[in-house]
Amino acid sequence: MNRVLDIDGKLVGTMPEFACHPDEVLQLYRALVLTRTFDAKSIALQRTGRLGTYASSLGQEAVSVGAAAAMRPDDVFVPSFREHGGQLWRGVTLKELFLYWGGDERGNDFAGPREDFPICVPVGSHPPHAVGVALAFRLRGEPRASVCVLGDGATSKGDFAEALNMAGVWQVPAVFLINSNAWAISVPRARQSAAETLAQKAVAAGIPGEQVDGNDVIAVRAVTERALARARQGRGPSLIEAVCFRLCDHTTSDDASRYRDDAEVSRHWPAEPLMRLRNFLTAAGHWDKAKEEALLHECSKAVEQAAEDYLATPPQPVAANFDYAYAELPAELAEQRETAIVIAQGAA
Amino acid sequence: MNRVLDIDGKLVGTMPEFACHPDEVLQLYRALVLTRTFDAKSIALQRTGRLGTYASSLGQEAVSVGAAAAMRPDDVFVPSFREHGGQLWRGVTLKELFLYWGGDERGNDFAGPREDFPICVPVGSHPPHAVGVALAFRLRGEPRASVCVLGDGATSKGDFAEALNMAGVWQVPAVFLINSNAWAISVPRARQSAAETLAQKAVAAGIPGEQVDGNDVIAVRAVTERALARARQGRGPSLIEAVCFRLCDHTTSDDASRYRDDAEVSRHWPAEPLMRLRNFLTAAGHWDKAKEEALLHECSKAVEQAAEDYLATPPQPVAANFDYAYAELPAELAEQRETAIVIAQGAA
Amino acid sequence: MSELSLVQAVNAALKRAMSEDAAVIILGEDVGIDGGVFRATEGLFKQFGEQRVLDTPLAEASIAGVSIGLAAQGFRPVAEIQFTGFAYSCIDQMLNHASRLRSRTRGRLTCPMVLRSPAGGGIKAPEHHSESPEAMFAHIPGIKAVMPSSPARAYGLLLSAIRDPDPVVFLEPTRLYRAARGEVADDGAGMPLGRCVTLRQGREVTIVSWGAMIKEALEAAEQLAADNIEAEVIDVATLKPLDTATILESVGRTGRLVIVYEAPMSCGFGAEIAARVAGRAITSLLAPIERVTGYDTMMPYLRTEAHYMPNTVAIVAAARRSMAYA
Amino acid sequence: MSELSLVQAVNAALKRAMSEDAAVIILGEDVGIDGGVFRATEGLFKQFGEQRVLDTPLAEASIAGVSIGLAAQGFRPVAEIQFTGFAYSCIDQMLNHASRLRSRTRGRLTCPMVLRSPAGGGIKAPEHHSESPEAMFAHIPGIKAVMPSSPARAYGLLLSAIRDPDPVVFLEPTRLYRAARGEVADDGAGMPLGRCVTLRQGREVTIVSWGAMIKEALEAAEQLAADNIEAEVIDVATLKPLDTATILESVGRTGRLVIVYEAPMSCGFGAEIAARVAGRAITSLLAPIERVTGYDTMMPYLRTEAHYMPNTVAIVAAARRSMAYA
Ligand SMILES: Cc1ncc(C[n+]2csc(CCOP(=O)(O)OP(=O)(O)O)c2C)c(N)n1
Ligand SMILES: Cc1ncc(C[n+]2csc(CCOP(=O)(O)OP(=O)(O)O)c2C)c(N)n1
Ligand SMILES: [Mg+2]
Ligand SMILES: [Mg+2]
Repeated sequence: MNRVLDIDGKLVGTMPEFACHPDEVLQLYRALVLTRTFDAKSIALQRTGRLGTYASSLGQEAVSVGAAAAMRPDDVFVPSFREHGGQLWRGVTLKELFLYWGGDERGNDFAGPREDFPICVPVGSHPPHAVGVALAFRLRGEPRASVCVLGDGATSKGDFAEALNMAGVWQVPAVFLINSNAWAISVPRARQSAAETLAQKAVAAGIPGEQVDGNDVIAVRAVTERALARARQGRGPSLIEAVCFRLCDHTTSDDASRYRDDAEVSRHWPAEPLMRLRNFLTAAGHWDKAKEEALLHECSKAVEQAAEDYLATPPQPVAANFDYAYAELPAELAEQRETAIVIAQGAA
Repeated sequence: MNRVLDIDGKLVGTMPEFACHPDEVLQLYRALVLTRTFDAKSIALQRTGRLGTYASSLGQEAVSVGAAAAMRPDDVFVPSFREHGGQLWRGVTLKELFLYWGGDERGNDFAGPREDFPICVPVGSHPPHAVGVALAFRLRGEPRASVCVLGDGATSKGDFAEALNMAGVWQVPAVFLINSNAWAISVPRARQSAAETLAQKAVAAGIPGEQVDGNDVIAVRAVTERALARARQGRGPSLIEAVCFRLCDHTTSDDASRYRDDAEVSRHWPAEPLMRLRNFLTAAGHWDKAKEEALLHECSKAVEQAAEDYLATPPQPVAANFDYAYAELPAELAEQRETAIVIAQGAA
Repeated sequence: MSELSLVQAVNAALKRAMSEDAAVIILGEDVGIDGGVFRATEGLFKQFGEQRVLDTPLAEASIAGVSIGLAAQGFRPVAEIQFTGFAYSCIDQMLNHASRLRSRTRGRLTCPMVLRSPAGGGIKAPEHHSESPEAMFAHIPGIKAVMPSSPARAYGLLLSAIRDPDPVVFLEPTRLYRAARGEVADDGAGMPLGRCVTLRQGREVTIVSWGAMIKEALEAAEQLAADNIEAEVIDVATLKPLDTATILESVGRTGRLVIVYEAPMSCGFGAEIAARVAGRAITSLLAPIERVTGYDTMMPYLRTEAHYMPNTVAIVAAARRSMAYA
Repeated sequence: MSELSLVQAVNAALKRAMSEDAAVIILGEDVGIDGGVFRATEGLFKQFGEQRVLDTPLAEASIAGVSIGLAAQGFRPVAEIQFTGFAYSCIDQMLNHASRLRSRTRGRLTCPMVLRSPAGGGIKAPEHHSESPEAMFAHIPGIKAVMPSSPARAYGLLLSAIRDPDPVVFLEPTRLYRAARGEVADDGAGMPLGRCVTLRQGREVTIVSWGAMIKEALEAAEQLAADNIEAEVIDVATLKPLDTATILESVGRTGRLVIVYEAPMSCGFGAEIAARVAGRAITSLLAPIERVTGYDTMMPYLRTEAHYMPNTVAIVAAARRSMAYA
C-alpha cells in the first residue's frame, strides 16, 4: 500500500517531488480544511431545512483532493457524489456546490472547469463517460486525461467492469480512483466483493492497479500523478484504490448506528487525513496554532459567504426546465411550457 | 494451462481417474462425434431453408461436452447458444435441438434435464441466472451446482462481472466456463480485453480462475470436475477459461472470410478436439477404423431420424403463444388470443 | 386492525409472506440490518436471518438476474431496487428473461419473482430518486405491474404479487410511504391483481389515476363536489393486466374522463388508458379525454420539483374543462 | 440519384456525415472490418480508418455510456447496437445520462449522439432479434426517436439525426433493410426531424404507422382503394417529438383513424397517438380509434412469428370496421 505519511504525520515513504515545496503541501492542507468546513456547513443547512439530502465526505477529503491536485486544469474530472474537495480544487465554487445540494441545476453549470462532469448519482454509471472523454483525448491526440472517482460499492456495478475493460482495450488516458471507504451505505466492504483488494479489479481489464492510503493526501496525489503521467505518455489507463473510512453517516438521511458500531468508527478517527498532515506541517515548522486559526477563520468566512449567496439566490423560473430540455424547444414541449407557467401562476 | 493430451493425442498431463476407464473416454468421443454430426446436419438444413440461423460449434465440441460430462444429472446447466454437445450430453434430444433452431419454443421444453436453462441469446446475460440457481442450492443445503458456459465476448458484458462478483460474495456453488474460441463474431480476442487471460477475470471477484486446453475434452472434464467438487464442498465458485478456436463462421448468417484469413483457421485445425482423442484411443488400442465407421453410421442415423421427426412436427397453434404468456390468461390477452385465431384463419 | 403507514403495510405484507412460505426470500441493497432505506424490510433480517434476507452488492441488473435463477428454482424472491431511478438497469433482465421464461420454455421453467421499488416524486429527494417508469414495465409482455395507493392496498396487492406465479413489478409510491396511513388487517388476505378500485362514486366525470396521484385525485373530487360536480375516482392499482372493463363502465356512465399521472406525458401509462377508451367507448364520450401529467422533461431538482408534479388545481381545472365542453 | 436499399441508404448517410464532419465517429460491435452484421457500416472502416470506426467489446451499456463521454467532448458518436433486443441495456445510460446531460448542466455539456439499431420482426431471426421497443425510448424526455420507412427517409433522417445537437435513438426497420429499395440522391440533404410524412392522400380514413409496417399500411390502402375507400397513409417518421398537427389535421378531414404498429399493443407508441387524438380531435372522430398491433406476448420464435405481425388483412378489416361504424 502506497503511503508517505503515517498516522502521526511521520514520513514513512519517499517524499514526492511536489511535496518538497511547502506551499504545495500547505495548499493541500488548506483544501482539506476548506472541504471539511463546507461539509459541516452543509450538514447544518440540511438539518435546518435549507439544503437537500447531503453526502458528507468526512474522513475522505484526501481522496478527491489528492486526485484533483494531481490533475492539470485541462484534464476532465468525472466524480461520483462525495468528491466536494476535488470539485473545489478544480474550481467549482462553494456557491455552486451549495446550489447543487440545494436542488438547483445551476450548481452543475460550473463557471470554472467547464468540461468537468457534474456529480453522478447513479452509482457506478459514470466510468463509461470517463472512458469516452479519454477516448476523445486520444483520438484528438491531446495530452489530456480523465479522472473518474467512484466508491467501493460502485465497483460491483457492471458498467464499471465494462468501462475498465474498454479502457484497457483502447488504452485510453483515464485514471479510475476508488474512494474505498469501507462502506456502501450499510453494506461493508467484505460483503461487497470477495476480492482481497479492489485494486485487483484492474486485473480483469488487464490494466495496472494499486492501493494507496486514502488518508494520506500526499500519497494519493503522488500515485495519481504517476498514473496520469503514464496515461499522458499513451501507456494507458489505471486503477487506484484509495483506502480510507467513511467517518460520517452515508448521507443526512442515513443513520449509520443502525448497522455499525460507534466503536468501529472511533477506531478509525486517529487515521483521518487532516490531523496527520497538520502534524507533519507542524513538525516541519511550517504550521502553528496561529496559522491554523487564521485558516479556519478564512475557510469559514468563505463558506458562510457562499452559503449566504446561495440562500439569497432566487429559484429558477418554471420555464428553465423546458428551455434546457433540447437545444431547440419542440412544439409539443412549448405547449407544455405555457401550461406549466400558467399553473405555476396558481391559475390553471 | 491444464492439458492431458497434446495435439497428437499423446499423454502430456496426469490422466484423471475417470479417464482410466476406457468406456468413459469412449463416451466422450462418441459425444464429440454426435455433436459434430448434428452440426453438419443443422447447417445443411439451414442452407436448404429448413432451419433458422444456426450457430455451429465446430472445433468447440470439447468445451461443453467436457463440462457436461463433469456434471451430475441434478446439477443445472446454464448454456449460451453454442453448447449443443453439452446439451445433448445432459439429455436434451436431437429433435428438441432441431425444434429450437427451427424456431419452435417446444425445443426448450426439455423432456430430460427439466431444470436446465434454455439457450441464452442475449450474450452474457445468463451468468446472474446461474448465480441465482446456485444460491438456491446453497440456501436449501443441496449438494448441487450450476454450470454456466459463456463466450469470450460475453466476458466483456457487465452482467458477467456482476454475477461473478456476487457468486464470490455469497460463495455459491457455481462454475463459470468460458468457451474462449478466439472470436466474438468479427472481434478477435485481443480486441475484446487487454487481460492476458480471461481466467484472470476471476481475480476481480476474488475467486479461483484457471485455463484449460478447450480442445482436450479429458482436461476440460477433469478441471470442471475439480471446480464442481470445490463448489459442492461449499468452497465457492470458480472460473475456467477453455481455450479453443472457432473453426466455423459465427453463425450461418456470418461470412468469416470478411474479417479473418483462412490461413489462420487452417493453422488451428490440427488442434481440433476429435482427432487427438481418436489418436489417443487408437494408440491405446480402444479404437479402429471399423469402430469409427460404426460410430459415424450410428450418429448420422440418429441425427437423420431426429431431423425427420423435427420436419414432421407440425407448427404450434396460434394460441400457444398466448397460453404460455402467464399461468392464467388475463382477460385482455384472452381477447387478443381470439383475434389472433381469427386472423390466422385468414378472415379478420 | 391497526393503523399503519404505507411502508409499514409493505413491511407487514413481507413479514406475513415470509412467515407463511419458506420459499419467499428478500434480496436487495441495504435490505438487511439496515431494513432498507425506507425501512420497508425493517426487522425481517432479525426475524428470518441472513438466509432469507440478503444484502446484495451494488448491482441492479444482477439483483434482477439472480432473482430469475432463484425463481426458476422454486424460490419466490422479492427483490428491492432502492429507487426506480436505478431500476432501468433491470429492464434488460426483466424483459429479455423474467417475462419470457415461462413462454420460452413452454411452461417448464417459471419466474415467480417480485421486483419492488419506491417510485414517484414529491419528497424533495436528489436526482433519480423521483422517477415514474411504470409505463416501461407495463409495456413488457409476460410481466404484471402493480402500484398501490393506500396501506391496505399495498398490503393486499403485495401479498398477491408475491403469491403470483409470474413476475410482478411492484412500484410503491414513495410520497405516500409515511404520509398515507390507514387501517390494515394483517390477516394475510391478498387483494386480487388485475382489478381497478373505485374509490369514489360519481355520475359526472371519471378521474383515473394510480399511485401517489390518487391523493390529488381524491382532493380534486372533494373540491369538485363543493361545486356539485360529482367525480368518480378510480385507482388503477394493477396497470398490467389492466381492468379495462371498470374504466369503460364508469366512462360509459359519466361520459367524461380525466387521466392523472406523474410520469412524463408522452407514452405514459395514461396514454394506453386513453387509447382503450377511444377504441371502445368513443360514443359515450361527451368531451375530449383530459390528461393531467408530468411534463416531457426530466424531473427538476428538488428546489423546483413542485412545478413538475400534477396538482389538485390542474386536475380540478381539467375536470371543469371537461364539464364545460359541449 | 441511384437506387439504394434501405441499408445502403443508411450506409450512404453515414459515409456522407463522416466525410463532412470529422467529429462524426462510429462505434459498436462488428462495425469495423465486418461492416456490421447488416453491412450498414460496410466500407467505412476502410475509408475512414480505425480512429473513426471503432469495434467495441461486447458491452451495450458502455457503448452508450462511452458515446456520452465522446459527445460531451464534442464528438458526434454514432453508436450501433447490433439488434434492439440488446438495446435494453442502454436504457439506463440513455435515460439517466444522455437525455439529461444538457438539462442537468443547464446547457454546459450536451450529448449530440445517435444510437442506431435495427428493429422489428419478420425476418425469421432468432429470439431477441425482432424487437420493437420504440415506445420505451419515446417515453424518455430529452431524447429524440426516429424510425424511417424508406431508403430516402433513412438517408435524410439519419443525416439530420447525426447533425442534431441532442441524443437521437434511430431505429431502422430490419425487414426493409434489403426489401425496400428506392431512388436516393446522395446530396447531403437532411430531412427535418419532428415531421410526419403523408405518403398517400385520402379523404375517408387515416392510417398512421411507422417503420416496416408502412409497407402493410400502403398495401392496405391499395386494397381499400379497390373498394373505393380512400385511405390517407401517414408515416410518423419521428416519434419524439411527435408532429401531432399533421395527424390531427388528417383525422380532422377523415374522421377515422387506424393506428398500426408491430410492438405489443399495451403502452405501444400508438397509444400516445390515440391519446392525443382523443384529447384534441374527439369531435371530428366518426368512429372508434382502431389499433392494429402486435400482441401483448413475446414475439414468437420464427416458425410462428408471422402470426404475430400485423398484416394487410387486419389493417383492411380495421379500416372497414371504421368505415362501417355509424
Ligand atoms: C445504481 C445505484 N444504485 C443504488 C443507489 C443508491 N445508493 C446511493 S449511494 C449507495 C452506496 C454507494 O456506495 P459506494 O459506491 O461505496 O460509495 P459511497 O457512498 O461509500 O461513497 C447506494 C446504494 C444509487 N445511487 N445508484
Ligand atoms: C447482449 C448481446 N449483444 C450482442 C449480441 C449479438 N451477438 C450474438 S453472438 C455475438 C458474439 C458473441 O461472442 P462470444 O461471447 O465470444 O461467443 P461466441 O459467439 O464466440 O461463441 C454477438 C455480438 C447478442 N446476441 N447479445
Ligand atoms: Mg463506499
Ligand atoms: Mg467467442
